[in-house]
Amino acid sequence: MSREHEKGMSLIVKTITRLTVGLILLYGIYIVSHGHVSPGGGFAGGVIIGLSFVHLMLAYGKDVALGKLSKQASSFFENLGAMLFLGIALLGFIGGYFFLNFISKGEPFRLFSAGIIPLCNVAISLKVGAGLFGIFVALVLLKLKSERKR
Amino acid sequence: MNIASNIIPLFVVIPLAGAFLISFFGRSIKRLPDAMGVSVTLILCGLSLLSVRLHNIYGVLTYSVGAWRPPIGIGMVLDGLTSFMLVTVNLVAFCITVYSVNYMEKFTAKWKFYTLFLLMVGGMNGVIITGDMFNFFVFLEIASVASYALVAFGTERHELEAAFKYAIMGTIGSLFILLGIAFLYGYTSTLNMADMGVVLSQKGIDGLIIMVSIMFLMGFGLKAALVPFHAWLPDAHPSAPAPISAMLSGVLIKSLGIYALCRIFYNVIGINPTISSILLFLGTLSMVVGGLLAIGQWDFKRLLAYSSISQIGYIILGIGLGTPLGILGGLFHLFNHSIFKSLLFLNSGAVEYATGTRDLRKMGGLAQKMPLTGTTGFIGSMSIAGIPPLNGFWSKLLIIIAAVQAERYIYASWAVLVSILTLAMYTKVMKYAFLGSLSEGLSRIKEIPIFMKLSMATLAFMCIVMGVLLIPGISDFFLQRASEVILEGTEYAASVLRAIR
Amino acid sequence: MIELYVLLIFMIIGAIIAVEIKDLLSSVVAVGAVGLGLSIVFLILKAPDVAITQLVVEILALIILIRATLKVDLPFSTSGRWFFNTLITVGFIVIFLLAAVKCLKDLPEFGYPIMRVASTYLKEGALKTGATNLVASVILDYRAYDTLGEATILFTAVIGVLAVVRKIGRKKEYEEVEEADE
Amino acid sequence: MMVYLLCIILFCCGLYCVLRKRNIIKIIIGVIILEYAVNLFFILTGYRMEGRAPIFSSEAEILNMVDPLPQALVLTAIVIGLATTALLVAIAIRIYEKYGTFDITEIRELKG
Repeated sequence: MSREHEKGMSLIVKTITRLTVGLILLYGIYIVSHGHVSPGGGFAGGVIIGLSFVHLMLAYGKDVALGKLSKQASSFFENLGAMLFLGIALLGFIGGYFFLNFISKGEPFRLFSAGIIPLCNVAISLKVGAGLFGIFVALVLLKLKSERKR
Repeated sequence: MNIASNIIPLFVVIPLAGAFLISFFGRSIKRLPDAMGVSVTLILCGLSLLSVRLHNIYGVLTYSVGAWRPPIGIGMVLDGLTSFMLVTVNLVAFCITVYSVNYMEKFTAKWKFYTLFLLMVGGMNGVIITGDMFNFFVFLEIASVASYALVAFGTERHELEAAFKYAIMGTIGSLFILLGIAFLYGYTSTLNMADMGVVLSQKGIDGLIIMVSIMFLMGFGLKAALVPFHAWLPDAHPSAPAPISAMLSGVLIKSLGIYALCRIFYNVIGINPTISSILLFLGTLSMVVGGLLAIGQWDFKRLLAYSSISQIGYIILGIGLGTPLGILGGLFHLFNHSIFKSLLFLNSGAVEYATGTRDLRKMGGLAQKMPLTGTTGFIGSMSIAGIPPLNGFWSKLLIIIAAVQAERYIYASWAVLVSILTLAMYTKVMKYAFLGSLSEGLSRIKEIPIFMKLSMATLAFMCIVMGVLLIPGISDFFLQRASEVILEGTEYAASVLRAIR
Repeated sequence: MIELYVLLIFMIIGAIIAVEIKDLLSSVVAVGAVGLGLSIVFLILKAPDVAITQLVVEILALIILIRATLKVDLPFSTSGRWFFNTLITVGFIVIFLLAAVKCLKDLPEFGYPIMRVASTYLKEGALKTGATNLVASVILDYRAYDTLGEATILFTAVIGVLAVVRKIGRKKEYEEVEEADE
Repeated sequence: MMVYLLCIILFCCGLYCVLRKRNIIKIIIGVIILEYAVNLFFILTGYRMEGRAPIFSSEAEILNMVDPLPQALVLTAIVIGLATTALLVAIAIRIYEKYGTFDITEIRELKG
């Protein structure tokens, strides 16, 4: 591919992405936080958050997106999400069982209502979003390097 | 649900926590991956020996995750077969981790290797302890995905192509298993193995269950490299790093393939004559085909891979007989095979580490320069060939006697023939690799580092000592318990439900 | 339920196109169409969680696939041995289909599941776990152990891709490999 | 019964593509179709005639709900499919980089 790819796609795409990337990220966070009340949840929300960064990278090229979320930061968040989720599971041990839902359940339909479920949702979305962005970055960097080598 | 059963979830939590910690600190602290890997597998090894003792004291232990009774939530079960498999897996995993401390110096990104290795061990432990069908599939998939990436760890041309072929066949196998689980869920509408066994015994066996059994046979046959589905094993082994091919054929195809076949066909669906005759036929077929193909190989690891297929055939023949002696022989051979086959693979890795080649024709007289590798290789080859004092002899003897008792004379004669073939195969390996004159290019090779020697010595010592497991005093603590679980068949459901209450 | 049948037939046609078409990029797009049809079928079958996840995951899978196939020649060499392979695959698939036709009758009638375990989720799900979205309560409370395995698989895949993608796999005789290639 | 059969036909399309095609990307596409078919089969076993989505709404009291268990399993199976596909694509790109082709007949230097 030509040099031009570094700077991302055409102007029209860039202006549209500048408008929509924030909305996509917000929508992903909404899906994650309301996972136990409305459809969606840790996985769908996490993938949407990951997709917003992928969207940014496709439109603006590699270096802008990596400026926002670098490779080290994405692997840090992924590990953090994984350990958070395992930590929540281990906290259940206090109450006697592995994945016990030990926090108070609160009354339904409220945001902070379902014990460990929202916390697990947040941990999973961190992990899924950062992990998938890490995969995409790894595949893109590999492709660019192979072009330059040939 | 007494305090002792809290040990069961540790088998999955510790490797996963270790893997996450290694990938978190892996890059910064240089020696952490090795230390973490060895310590985690050591703890797991100790826990598995403890689980054998706990099972002897308390009988069948169950653990319900998240305080939900198993048919509702996910249950974990620790019975004779589980503790037997846990000891096999974690013992061999510990020796292989000690070995790979030195061997992996030749590879870059060591922390990624240890993360994937601990995830594979965690996946296998998860498969062994779980009592829930879908959870069984999820942990089977963890162990498989980790092993696909580990086979391609060297990123050379052949390794990538072999890893791709293994990944495609593994994914097809897993999807057949998932479709089988979907059929079973539609039919019994429950996922807990014990509960499913109860529903299946009430509903009886009809067309759907036969089809599900065939699909499971294909899926788990592919994971266990039985003959019609063995195509990936001979390519995956030569290209995988030595500790991984030792792990793959020593433990992975047993816990994902054979343990799964035993658990589902004996305990959940209940064995019927058609399934057991298919198993016997496939076992003998893989025994013979594996042996015949192995004789002609000149690549050390490819020969070991084909001989793995034929030894898996022995185990399936033993377990497929269904008689008490046959099952005892099959399980004992499973335990022995995972010890001496991983020893032989580590041996081939040591030879490759020192001489850089795997081709038997280029080697010669290594025993003079590498005494320990020579002796451990000799012990491993003799025990797989079935020379009396070593452990391989006893288990093969049991299988052949059981086959004769069950009036399966054709299968028994094939078993004897293939064991002679194996003896010839391994004398060829010994002659070309270790004995004979030292070829000129290899004069300056030196012995392998300390950790590799340590792990091979322990495995060789176990090869010699494990014959003792058959003595009646010791066997009913360990082997007898495991074969009782398979013998009792669908009473598994009753014993698990009794343990839950 | 006529729209369910229409969509299923649309998906099968899309799958056949995806398999048979020569150009790689258009077969990736055909798979995208099958995935979209699947997401709509999930909506019809009253599974909104799964529809969202399927749609979003499919977008990401397509992006990754398109990145892999962007400028690729398709050297399509036909050699004799493949006729024998076709015979086996077609024969196996025909046997599989016939067995499926015979055996699917034993499944409970479509639309009337025997909800042996699921009825307790419906009855006491909201009370015991507090979440009104029962699927979320099943995922993260009743069967949270599955989701732990699930998160681990994604973690394994990320580390696996990073391991497969690195430039230098084996060190060449003690030369130091600098950090970037790890 | 007919719906299950259509789903199994979709499964066979994917199986045909995986076993028959020689291009690596086509094989990966076959695996993706296989995963779609198995996920679809899971949700089909859980559907209930005139059932409602398993989410309580504060206004109306919903009586007959669809079976939530297969939906939870399919959420896991979808992300497993994504993980496997990502790994397969990564290996495919590396193979393309090394061999310069996606056709497995040229790649097949290995016996076995």
